[in-house]
This record gives sequence, structure tokens and C-alpha cells, in this order.
Amino acid sequence: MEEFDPVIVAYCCHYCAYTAADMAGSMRLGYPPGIKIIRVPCTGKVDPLHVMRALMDGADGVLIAGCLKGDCHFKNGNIKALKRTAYLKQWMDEIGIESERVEMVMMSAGMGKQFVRIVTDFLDNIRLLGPCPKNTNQQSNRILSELV
Amino acid sequence: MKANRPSDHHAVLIIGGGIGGIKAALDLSEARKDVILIDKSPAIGGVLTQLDRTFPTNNCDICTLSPNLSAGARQKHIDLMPLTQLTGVEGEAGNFTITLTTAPRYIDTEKCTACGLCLDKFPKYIRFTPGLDHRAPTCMRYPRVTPHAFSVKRDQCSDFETLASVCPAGAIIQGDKAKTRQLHVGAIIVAVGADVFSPEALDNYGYGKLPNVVTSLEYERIMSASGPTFGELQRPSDGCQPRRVAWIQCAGSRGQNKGEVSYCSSVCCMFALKEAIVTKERFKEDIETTIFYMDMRTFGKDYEMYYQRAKEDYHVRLKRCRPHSIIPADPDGALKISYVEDGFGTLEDETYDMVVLATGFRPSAESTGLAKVLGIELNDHCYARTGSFNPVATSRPGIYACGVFEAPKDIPETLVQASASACLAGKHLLPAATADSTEPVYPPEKDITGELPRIGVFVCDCGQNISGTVDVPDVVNYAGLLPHVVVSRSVGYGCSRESLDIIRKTIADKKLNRVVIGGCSPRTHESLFQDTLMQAGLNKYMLEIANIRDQNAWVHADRPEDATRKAKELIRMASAGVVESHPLIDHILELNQSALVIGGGVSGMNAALELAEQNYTVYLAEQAGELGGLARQIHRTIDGSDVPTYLSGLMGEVRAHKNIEVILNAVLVDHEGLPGMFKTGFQIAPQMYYRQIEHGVTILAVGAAPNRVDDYLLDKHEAVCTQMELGNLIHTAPDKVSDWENVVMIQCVGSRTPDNPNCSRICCQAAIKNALWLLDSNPDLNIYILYRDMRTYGFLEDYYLEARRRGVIFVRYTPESPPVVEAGGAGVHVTFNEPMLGMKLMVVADCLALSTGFKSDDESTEDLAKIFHLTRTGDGYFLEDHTKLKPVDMSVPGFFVAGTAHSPKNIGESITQAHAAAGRAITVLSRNLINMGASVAQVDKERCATCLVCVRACPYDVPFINEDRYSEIDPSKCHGCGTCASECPAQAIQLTRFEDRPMMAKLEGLLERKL
Amino acid sequence: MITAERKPLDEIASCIEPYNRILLVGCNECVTVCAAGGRKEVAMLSSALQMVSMKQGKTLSVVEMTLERQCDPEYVESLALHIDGVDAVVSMACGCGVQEIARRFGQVRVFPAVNTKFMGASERAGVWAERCQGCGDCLLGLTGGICPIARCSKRLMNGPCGGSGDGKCEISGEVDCAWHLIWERMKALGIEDRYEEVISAKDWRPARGGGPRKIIREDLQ
Amino acid sequence: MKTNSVLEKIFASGQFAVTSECGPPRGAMPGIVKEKAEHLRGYVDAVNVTDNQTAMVRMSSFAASIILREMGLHPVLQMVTRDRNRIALQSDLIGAYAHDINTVLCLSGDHPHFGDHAMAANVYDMDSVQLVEAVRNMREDGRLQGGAEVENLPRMFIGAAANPFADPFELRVARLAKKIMAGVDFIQTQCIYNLDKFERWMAGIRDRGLHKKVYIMAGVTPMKSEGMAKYMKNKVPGMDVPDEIIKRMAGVPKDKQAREGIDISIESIQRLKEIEGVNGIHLMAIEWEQKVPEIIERAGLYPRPDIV
Repeated sequence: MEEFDPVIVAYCCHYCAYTAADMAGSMRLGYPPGIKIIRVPCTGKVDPLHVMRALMDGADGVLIAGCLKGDCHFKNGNIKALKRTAYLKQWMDEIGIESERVEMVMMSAGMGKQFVRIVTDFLDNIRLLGPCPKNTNQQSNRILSELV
Repeated sequence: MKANRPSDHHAVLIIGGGIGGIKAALDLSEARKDVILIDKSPAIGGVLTQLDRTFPTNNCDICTLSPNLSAGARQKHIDLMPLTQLTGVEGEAGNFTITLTTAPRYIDTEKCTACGLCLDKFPKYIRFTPGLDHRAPTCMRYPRVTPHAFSVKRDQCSDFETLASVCPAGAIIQGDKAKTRQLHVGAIIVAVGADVFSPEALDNYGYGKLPNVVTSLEYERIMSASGPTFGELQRPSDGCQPRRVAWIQCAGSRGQNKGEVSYCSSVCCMFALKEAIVTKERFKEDIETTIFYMDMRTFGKDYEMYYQRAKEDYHVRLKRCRPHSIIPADPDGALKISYVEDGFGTLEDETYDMVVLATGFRPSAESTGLAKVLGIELNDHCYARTGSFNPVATSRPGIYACGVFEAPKDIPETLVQASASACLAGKHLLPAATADSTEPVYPPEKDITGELPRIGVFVCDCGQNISGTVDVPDVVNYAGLLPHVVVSRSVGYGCSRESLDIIRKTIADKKLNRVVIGGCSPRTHESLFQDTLMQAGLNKYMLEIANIRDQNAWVHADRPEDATRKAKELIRMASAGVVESHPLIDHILELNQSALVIGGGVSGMNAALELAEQNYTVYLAEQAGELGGLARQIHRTIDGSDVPTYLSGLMGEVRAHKNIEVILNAVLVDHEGLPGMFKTGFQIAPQMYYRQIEHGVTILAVGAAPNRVDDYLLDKHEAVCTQMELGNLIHTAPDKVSDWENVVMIQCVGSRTPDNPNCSRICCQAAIKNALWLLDSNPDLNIYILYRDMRTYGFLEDYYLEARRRGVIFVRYTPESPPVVEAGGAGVHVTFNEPMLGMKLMVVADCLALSTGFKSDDESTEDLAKIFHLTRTGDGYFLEDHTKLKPVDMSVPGFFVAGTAHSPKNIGESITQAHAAAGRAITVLSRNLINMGASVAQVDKERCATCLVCVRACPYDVPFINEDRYSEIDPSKCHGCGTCASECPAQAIQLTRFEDRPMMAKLEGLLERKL
Repeated sequence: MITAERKPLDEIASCIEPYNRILLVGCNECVTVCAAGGRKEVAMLSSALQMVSMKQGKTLSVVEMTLERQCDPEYVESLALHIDGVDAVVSMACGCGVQEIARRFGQVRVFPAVNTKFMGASERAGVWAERCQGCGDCLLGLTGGICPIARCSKRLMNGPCGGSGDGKCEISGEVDCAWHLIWERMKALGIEDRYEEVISAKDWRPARGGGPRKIIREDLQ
Repeated sequence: MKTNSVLEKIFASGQFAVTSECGPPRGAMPGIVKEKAEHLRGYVDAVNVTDNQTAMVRMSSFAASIILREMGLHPVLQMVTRDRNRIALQSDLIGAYAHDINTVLCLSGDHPHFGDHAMAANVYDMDSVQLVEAVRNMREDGRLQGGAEVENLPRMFIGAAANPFADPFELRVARLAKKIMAGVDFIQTQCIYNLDKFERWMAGIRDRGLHKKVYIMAGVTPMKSEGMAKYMKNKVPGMDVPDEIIKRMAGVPKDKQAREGIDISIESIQRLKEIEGVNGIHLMAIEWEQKVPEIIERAGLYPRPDIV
């Protein structure tokens, strides 16, 4: 069987994790290419729906990477994201998808090394879980958006 | 080259277009002051353009400097005059009359498109990209030169007419002549830098004769993607990849022999470590790297940790000795280095494939002549002589020096001095000069309503940075097939002026209404590309940047196929996202033109005073009950200047200044707002009342704390004190001091240790200062300085030499066998290894002074960091936005850092950084408006269920339910965090730029699994 | 407002198991405010149901719509355009909305996706508490503005039972003793003496005791 | 005399009344009812028969009361409003009276949450005060709740419970007053361990002269062990067990704790007898009916007055 290469969507806060990811780049610290970063202004902006849709559209895991506690550029967006992650995990449980596929992590802008370690560990863990079950079905489902 | 020449009465002349000159010019222009930037060479850029990567982040410099250059060229406030020299200065500060002479270029820079046709046909006549041969005439010294034009070497050109005829643009001017003009300026900044030493004069190292002996700058070029070997490491003799490379430090510096200078060039240790690390990074176990050094001078912020990483993580071998010769080891080009092993006296040989000489700085050839024209004094080493308490002020008022022209230094320190000199120079301009007459003007924005998306994808190769890993042509082809993509092409360095022009033209030609850049991080380059869109008449938000460098090529260098696939995915994601983008308008607010300076020490007071002098209101908040800070405990500087007199003068000025309000006993309690409109609250002792200050910018100058250790009997024996206490004692108890027979000083006590890993920078100089001071009053005194590396960088080396000359005994110790101190009556017994003699010595010291240095004032920096949301380094100092290029700006806009709150530094360095912080603050304060960006929450009133979720979720209490019964969010108050948008149960709130549509589109674009 | 809570996902999923195309309808009124059945929840549930069906190797197509109010026939009418294309309807509105859809579209199965809970108020972000049981004969004027019917576990109308402790109900430390609150409120209003007036057994006819209720305003018909 | 209740007679005669309790079994086992009740014969004046106590289904209070009455004992029929609406409650009262049951204790009842039928609808058509009022209306006005006049409606001696220890304490006197307003004749209190607090409550009662309007029986429950003391303190709503009691129980060996519990209850009874306004004690020896004779004897309440 082919080695499974998980696809991870990492929603990264502009002020910390995204910068840490850039720093990992300038330090030339490698991590798996399956990590795909989407920049957000704050993890408080990470809509639970966007996480659900990422998993639905083919991501094997979603990482929400925000600032350290107390360091949110917008006071408490990261704390809200943390609570939202717990809420999402409940959804995952109900759907029957391993809740470890959604995690929130916290780091500062200077933590390039830690970024690499965290995303690599996360991806390794997802690799153990295997493909997100839905991905066995290649036919992508379309949603007819409401026409309001 | 520019239509609207600045009104010269109000301008600042900057001499030298290196990084320092460019930075000063940018700062002044950001502060809306006019600048005339001259450089004797045909293009600006200086030495920096030849570097491959810089320490400590190992970034490629071209890309970090390029935006500055292109921006510099575009800035309306800067008049760039290449090939120009200053030939006369008259008048005084505020009103100099200067004479400038511009050499003929023979090429009209306005017409030249840098097509390179002339170079193809007549390579001899045209100045072009340098090879490894550093003696080649250079003009287009690197591929993204500014101004973007060639120049003609007239003296070598015999057939000018034929040459002129090859130019399709008709840019070659046969009769071009030198021009001389007189202008009026308010101040002058000299940033001519220095020359890099050419080690041919050192006959023992064989440079110039042995091809495989190169200078560190040449090695840098060999490693550079834009260098002669396109980044392949090849030794010059046969093009083979070397397996053993050695660096020899202090080649031509710290010496007394023929061709050598006595001072330290400051940067070479880090430079060599960087080259060794980069080499190791690329070739790992295939290469051995050895550095021969005398003292490892990694005294800058976090540099010591870089040094430790080189040793421990990269296994760079470090050999403490000064090799006396390099000779050929075999006919194939191998080299034999001979040296005397420290402490053994035996001669040793080692063989290398390549040897790099860490050559330092020499005063620029033009500096003596230039100093004469400027009427400023030079020091004994032919660098600018400046003030102890103002290291950028020359001997002539109104003329400032920055960068290596003042003393050897690295890039961040050069930039600090550049900002400081820009700040001080700006003071001499007439107020009228600051009026805003010349904001950049963009063409009117095209209305794209109803248009179908037409996307242009531009993929950078960034030299080898991207294309070294990613198959750029493949990515370009792929992107061309994506929906709505009208054009897809590669653009080399996308951020270069040339590429920006291409992008702009393509937008017009192909009627693009959306742009995707595949390049580096939008964090650093978004504004540059946005600017390009605006110049092309597009709304700047019709742009997406796919970060295929920092977050792809650089991190997947070992998996090129995967990196190429990921680049496609990221571009597909960006292009799906940009389809959903729409024009947005930035929100503009009024700015509070006052500053809050926190910390009333020397740094804080200097920053406050400079701002006040330039007519900004300053609140100077100090936690203690008095001004002065740590400087109150210092009596003189190493050059003998009187600190108390300076300090009392400074405090007097600050207290008396009408624009400064000093707030003592002020404890920071809260903070809110945005740059330009901050509100910060203090609790003021002893009454403990609360006071809120409204201000536009914040300067942090809270200082560091003197370190104190529980070691070497400190606080347990009266003969043991810190270096600072010794200074106090010399000043207050000269009688006691004159009775002493033996004084021992121990360096690096509590610094460079696992607990406090960094170097405290000031201790070596402080020890030497005290030693010389002691010898002044007690010439027979025996002084032993026990050190690990003497870090007397730059001209401080002079004092080190003087101390040696006057009999101070320097003995090196290692952390593995530190000195042992035991009480012995009134004195202490200090036992230590003497490596030269190879034996243990014991000294009965009347005084043991410990160089305990600094540590961060963790208590205050932790609180401040928390309240202001600022980042700190691992050891508790404030972390600047970019360690290299933004050394005083903090990551939170509107915050600047000065003095020892940033990192350990001496008084002069602190003052310079304070001036730099004030200068950077002025770049914000000089505007009366602030741009809040376009990312705000917008409510769809039809959808709003008035559920109050947003009202409760907003961290800033912005949303409210209005009279029309829907949630209203004032865009001028919205911070753009998007929390409300992600919580709104009716999906009625969208955060512009991050709406559901582009976010979902990005996901779909990213995850569509077809390649 | 009427509060509701989403049903467990497997319950909803098993309802629609036989179907391939569903119409998922939210309501922009009460259930939006209590975060149970607004546009966001509709989108979340839609994604979740699709993932469940993907796991079963099936394909579920979902038409998402959120009506201004599901309890008004005019709004419900707008579903007519989509109803023929689907096999079943899942409503995230309260029971009123579900019934309104079922009434209008007799030929298609309608499933509730939420449990309608109570009439309540939002205590703070994310917390809703029961406040009214619609007894049809409001006695709040007698009880200091705190309803013992909705808020006392035993609907006691003449004071706290013996289980009240520390201001909390005997059934849970999370529930305030309504009579404790009423008493405090009476004290604050200075009407403690009114407490001793016996409130006689309640006439439940205006409440559900009288069968399904209806309100008719002749003038508006 | 309002009724034929033996309790009323004892109170009216100014004597100190004693009641105890009999919890019906979970099963149709009349023998157990009889066995329990037999322990009490001669030692108490009347026996409370609990109504699905702690919301657990048991033999109905009504049925068990009939058994007791047939044994010649005087049951106090407990009725909770939790399980029956006013139609059922009134019909059961009429039925009980038809079996010569003439004393009723009106309660709201423990919430089903605590019992074995947490899923049951809790009726609470009326509350305990309203039930008191309803029983009084039957007796005094001959009217049912619906307003109908009916012949020979039950003439019940009406009791209710009071918990002097539940919060808010200040409301506790007012609550009693309210029950008096509704028509209550006698009160049985929650088990009393904190006598100081009980005395404060009684003082409040006396201040308002309420002790003249109602007969108050102080509740006493002997504790079998330290564990039971702790359980009562921590788990039973509205119970106030001072730490001294716990300490005292804990201070003796396990095999002596039952004895200590009985001693405590006897000492309590001695003290309660002396409080002005206390007209009797209600001894709730939960599943420990065999100890009632000993306690009553040692408390000096034996023999009981012979009243017919």
C-alpha cells in the first residue's frame, strides 16, 4: 500500500503562527509538505464552519495555530478559538471522525522551531489515524448554496 | 530622473547609498522630509548587495533590501543622484550650501530599459554584473540595481557611435558631461561606509597568489545564487567542491604588522560563523569547517547563542590561535595552515582545500578628502570623530555620520545609527519642509464592476531561493490553465523594480483585474505588490500572494517534487481566493501626534528630548521617583567623559522642556487602542490615582537590570564587588584605592552561562575602563583580568591595547575551570589557570571586581509585554520586529524600543538607539492621518437577527444594535479580528478580506485533488 | 424567545438515511438567536450530515436555506421552489416551524433537527435559561417579577420548599431557588408582607389545561 | 373539636404528643407494615404513613394507612402534591375518611429528580399550602375545589411540615404563618439537630404569637452511625447537622455509635420538651422502628396518655 501523505490545513494567525512559519522558512527548518497554511488575522476569525468544510473537502486534519495565552493581538481571540476547538471536537465525535483531527496550538512569532515540531507531530499523528474517512469517497459533494 | 525636485532649502543631503544611507533616506522621506541621496557609484546598494545571507536569521538579503530599494526609488521625497560627489560645503547647520558634481553616465537613466543589448555587443564598455573578480569594474552590481540602468566606461570606449547605435531606446548619450550644481540643505548625513580590506598586503597568507585563498566577501559571492558560480560552492583553482574549508579571523585587523590595522572590525566573527553555518547547512557531513580566531566577539543581541549553535548544532570547529602562514600543500591547490597551539608553543600544520580570510574594514579611500570638504574631524583611524554622548554627531554641527563611516559595525547597528542621524538631521530643516505636498499619487482606480475575473499569475524564482527547489516553469504552465487566469509568467525577483514594471504593464496590457503573486511572505511584501496594483489603477485588495518561498521552497528543499506540487496548490488556492476578492477602501483616522516614552533613564530622556525638540508632545513616564536610571551609578565612560555632568544637563533639559511632561512614580496598568490613537493608563504613587494618557506612539526605554550573582563571595566578603561598584569606589574613595596592591577582575560572571546565555557586551570595556582609571591614580597596581574572550569591538580595541601596554595582565579562563575565590583576611585569594605558563596561579587580591553585566529587567518587561502584547526574547529583552532590518521597531505597530531594554549596550549606543527610536516614532507622528486598513467587520442588515452575539463577542465593544434594528459596526473602531464574523449565527457578519466566500474558495482551491 | 438545541447527529442522520437529497431549513428568528438553527448551524449540520453519508459511502446533496421565520406560511412558501427536488426536509426551527412546513408540503417527510426547549432569556453569552411556561394567566405581578411556575422545580406558588439551601434549588446547585429570588425581590421592594397572602390553587385552563390554545384578533383578520 | 383526631385530642388536653413514622414497603406486603407498626403500638399517639417517600414508588400511603387503622392505630395520612392533581387528591381524601382516617399531613413532596422515577411528569397541580387550603375548605365549607357542595366531606385534622433550617431562614416564620393562614392545625418539623437554630425559629414563632394558632411537633431522628450523620449533613436537602454532632458520633467506637445516636436524640427530646410552643415530638426512626419504644421510655414520654 502506498504511504499515506496526510493533507493538513493550518489556519495560522498572522501575528504569531504565520510569522513563526515564515521564521521556520528563514531558518530552513523542514517540515512535511502536507502542511498547507492559510493566513487569518486572528484565530478568533477561524469559523467552525471553515474547519468543517476543510475536513469535508479533503483535509485529513485541521490545525488552528494562535498566539500564546495572554498574547492575543485582539485580547482573547485565541481563547475563543480554543473553546471553539472543543466545540468542533464534539461535532467530530458525533460525525464519527477522530476528534484529534482538529487541534488548537499556541505559539509566539519567534517560535519557528516549535512551529516545525508542532506541525510535524500533528501530521505524524494524523498519519497514524489514516485518511479522513470521507476521503475514501473521491466524489466531492457539492452544496447548493442558498440563493437568498 | 524626477519631475519635482525637492525644495533644496528643506532637504537633507545623504552621502552614500549603502544600506545606512538608504535607511536614513527612507526614514526622512517617511517623515515627509526631502532627501538628496548621492553616491559616487552608478547604483545604490553598497556592500550589502554582495552578501548572500545575513546573520543571525540566515535570510537572503537581496529580498529584504530590494523592497527598500524599490521603495526608495519611488519615494517622491528622495532625489537619487548616482555618480555624484560632494565637492564643497559652506554655511552652517540649517543652511548649508553644497556643491555636487555628477560624473557623466553616458546613458539616460530615464530611457534605459536595462535590456542588456549594449552589454552583449560591447561587453568591455559597459559596466555589468560582477564576477568573483572583485577588481572588475562594477555597476550593475546585482541584478536588481537602482537606478535600473547600465553605465558606460567612457575611457575604454573607442567607438562610441557604434555603441550608441545598438541601443533601441536611444539612451546612450555620447556627449554626456560632468555636471556641477549648488544646492541648499539643512543638514548632511555621511554614510559612505568603508572599504573592505584587500589582504594582498599580508604576504604570509598568500592572497592574490594562491587562488584558493579568498576573502570572506568573495566566499559570500561564491555561495550566492546571484554570484559567479550561481551558488555552487567551487574552489577557484579547479572548480571542485572543497571538503575542508578554514576561516582565518582578524586578517588585517587587530595587528601591528605591515598592512594591518590595530582596531577590531566588529563584524568578522559573526560573518565567519554565518558562512560556516550556511556551508554546513548546505553540505552537512560532506564538508569540514574550521575557524581560527583570537577572541570570539559575538557581543550583539543573541549572537552568543548563534555562536553556541555553530559549535553545538552545526559542529563548526573553532580553533583559538592566529595562524602565521598559508603555503601550498600540493600542486593541486590544497593549502597548509601553520599555527602555534595556544599554551603548548609547538608548531602545528593543517591542510585545507580552501581558506577564507575574514577581512575587515578600512576607511573609505574617499573619507579623508570628504572629511576635508565637509570640515569634519576624523579619528586616528581615519573614521569620523563623533561625540561620546552622541555617536552620530560629527565635530561640525548639522553634519552626522552613520554606519561604518563612524566605526566598524554590523547591519542592525548601522540601521540604528541611520535612523538616529535621520532623526537628528531632520531637526535642522525648516518647519515648512515638513508640509505634505508630495504624497504618492496613483492613477484613478478602474471600475471593474461587472467584469469577469481576469487573473494574472506572476511567479518569482527569487534567485535560487524558489527556483532552486521549485520547478518554476512547470508551476507557471500549470497556473496558466487555472480558471480565469489570463496570463501566467515567471518574473525572476518579483519584488525588483524591473519585475514590478512588468507586472504593472501586464495588468494594463492584458486588462487584468486580479493578481496572484507566487513569491515570499505577504507579511513582508504585500504592501509592495499592493502599491504596484495601485499604480496600475487596480484596487490594492485584488491581490493574493502565495507564499511559495518561506513556507514552501525553503522548508521543502529536500523534496523538490513535493515543493513544486505544493507551489501549484498554493497558487491554485490564491487564485481561487482572489476570484472572490473585491475592491475595498482603507479606513483612515486622525492621529494623535504625541508620544509616550516609558522609562526615564538616559535612553528615555534622549528619545523624549528629540521628539520634544521636533515639536511633539511627550509624556515621559518613569516608575521610580526620579529620572536618570542606571546612569546615576556611572561616573565616566571609557574615553574619560564625565557622566554625572552629562546626566544632570540632560535631566535639566528634559524637566525644563515645554513639550515634555515628566510623570514619576508611574506604574503601567492598562493599554488599548491602535497606533496613532493609543490610550495607556498609569497608577501614580504615592496617592495611587489613575491617569490615562492618549498618545500616538510608544517608546519603550525601561532599561535592563544590573545582574547580581551568588558566586565568588559577592555580598559575602567586603573585598568583592561588581565592576559598577568598583567604578563607584574609585570615584568616591580614591584613598582606599590607592593603597591597593592587587586587583583581580573576573569577566562573564553571570553572562554566557546556561542561565543567562547571552553576552552582556559592556563588561569587557567596563573592566578595561576601570583598570585604566585605577592605574591613573595608582600606577604600581597589579591588575589581573580573567576573561573568556576579550570583546573590545571596534575602536575599543585601542583601550585594550593601552591596558596591555600599561601592564594589565589578561588571563583567559574556560567555563570548565573557572577561577576559585576564597576569603583571606581583608582580601580574597583568587586561584586560576595561566594557560600560557600551563600552571595555577594564586593572587591575594585587595579587591575582586566581578563583571556581572546585565540581565533583562524581567519584572518590568514581562508586565509591559503582557499589557502591550509585545514579544520578548528567551532571556526577557524586547524582541524587535526584524533583528536585521527593523532594529528599533517592535512587532506591534507604533511601538519602538531604545536602550538596554532591547539588549545590553553602553551609554553612547543607548543614546543612538534612543535617537533612532525617536526618528522612527517621527515617521509615524509626522502624518496626521492613520490608515486602519480595510479589514473590518461588515453587517448584512437583511440577515442580522439582532441576537447580540457580536455585541457580546467583540473584545472592543464596537458592535451595537442601532435604531434601524440591526447590528452596526463602526469601521473606524473595528480592529478587524473577525471574532464576531466567526460567531455570528446568522452569517450576517463578514470580515472584509477574509469573507466566507474567499475563505471557502481558498479551501476548495487548495483541496481540489487534481494536479 | 423560544430556545432549542440541536438533536444528536445520529438521530438526525438516521432520519434521513433513506434519502439522497434533502432540504435543510433554518430560521432567522429565535433559533438563530439561541444558536441552534440559524444560517451558521444549518451550514454546520449540512457539512456534518454530508460527512456522515460520505463515511457510509453515499452521496448526500443538501440544499441549505434559512427562512426569515418558519412559523409564517408566507415565508415557508418560498421553499416550494426547491421542494420537488428533494426527498425530505430537515427543519432546524422550533416545533412551530417544523409543523408549518409539514402543513404546507404534505407530500414530503419533514424531520426536526432540533429539540424545542423552552421560552427563555439569555443570561449571558452562550447561556439561555427558562423564564416562562406560557400558563396563560400571568402572576408575575404577585411574585416580584419572578415566575415560580417556570422557575421553581415544583411550581410551588406559596413559598420555597424545605429543600432550598444557599439560594439554590434542591435538585441542583446550578438552579436558583425561584422563591429565594422572589423573597429577596420582595424585600427589595418592601412588600414582604405580601408574601403571607395565600395564592390559591391555580386555574390551569388558560394554560394547556384547556386544550390547544389559539389567539384570535378579529380586527386583524 | 374540629375533628375526631386523637392528635387533636391530646393537643387539646394540653399533653405532649408523640408521633412516629412508618414507611410502607416496596411491594404488596401488608405483613411488613404490620410488623413495623407493631413496634410502635402504645409508645406513640399517631403514626405518619409516608407517601412515596423520596419519590420512590412504594405501597400507597392510603392503603398502608388503612392497614394501620385496622390494627387500631392512628395513622397520619401523608399526601404529596407531586403525583396527583386536585381531582385525585380530593377523591383520595374522601376515600381515606371513609376508612376512618382523620389526620392528614399535606406536603409538596420530594422532587422526582431524587427518586427512581426521574422521568415521571411532576404534577404539582397545587402546592402544599394550597392542599392545606383545599382540605380546610372541604371540612369548613363542605366545598370541593371546583366549587361543588358535597355532603359529608372529610373532617380532617390538618398537618403540614416546616423546615426551620432551610434558606432563607428569615422566611421560615412567615412560611409557617402562611400555612396557618391556609388552615393548618399542626406542624411537624424537619429533624432537628441544631437546637440553637430551632430555638431561634421558635422565638420568632412566639414573637408573632403563632404558637397559639398551631400545634408544633419537633422532628427528631436518631442517628445510627457517623456515616449516617455525615450523609444527613451533606446529602439531604434542608438538613442542618452541626459539626459537634458529627464529632460526637465519630468520637465513639463504631459498635457504640448507634447507642450514642440514641442518646443524642433523647437529650434533644429533653431539651425540646422545655421549649415554649413545642407541643410534641415527631420521632422519625427511619427503618429503625424497633428502637422507638426505648427512646420514648428513656425520654420519659412513656406511658402515653390513654385517649379514645
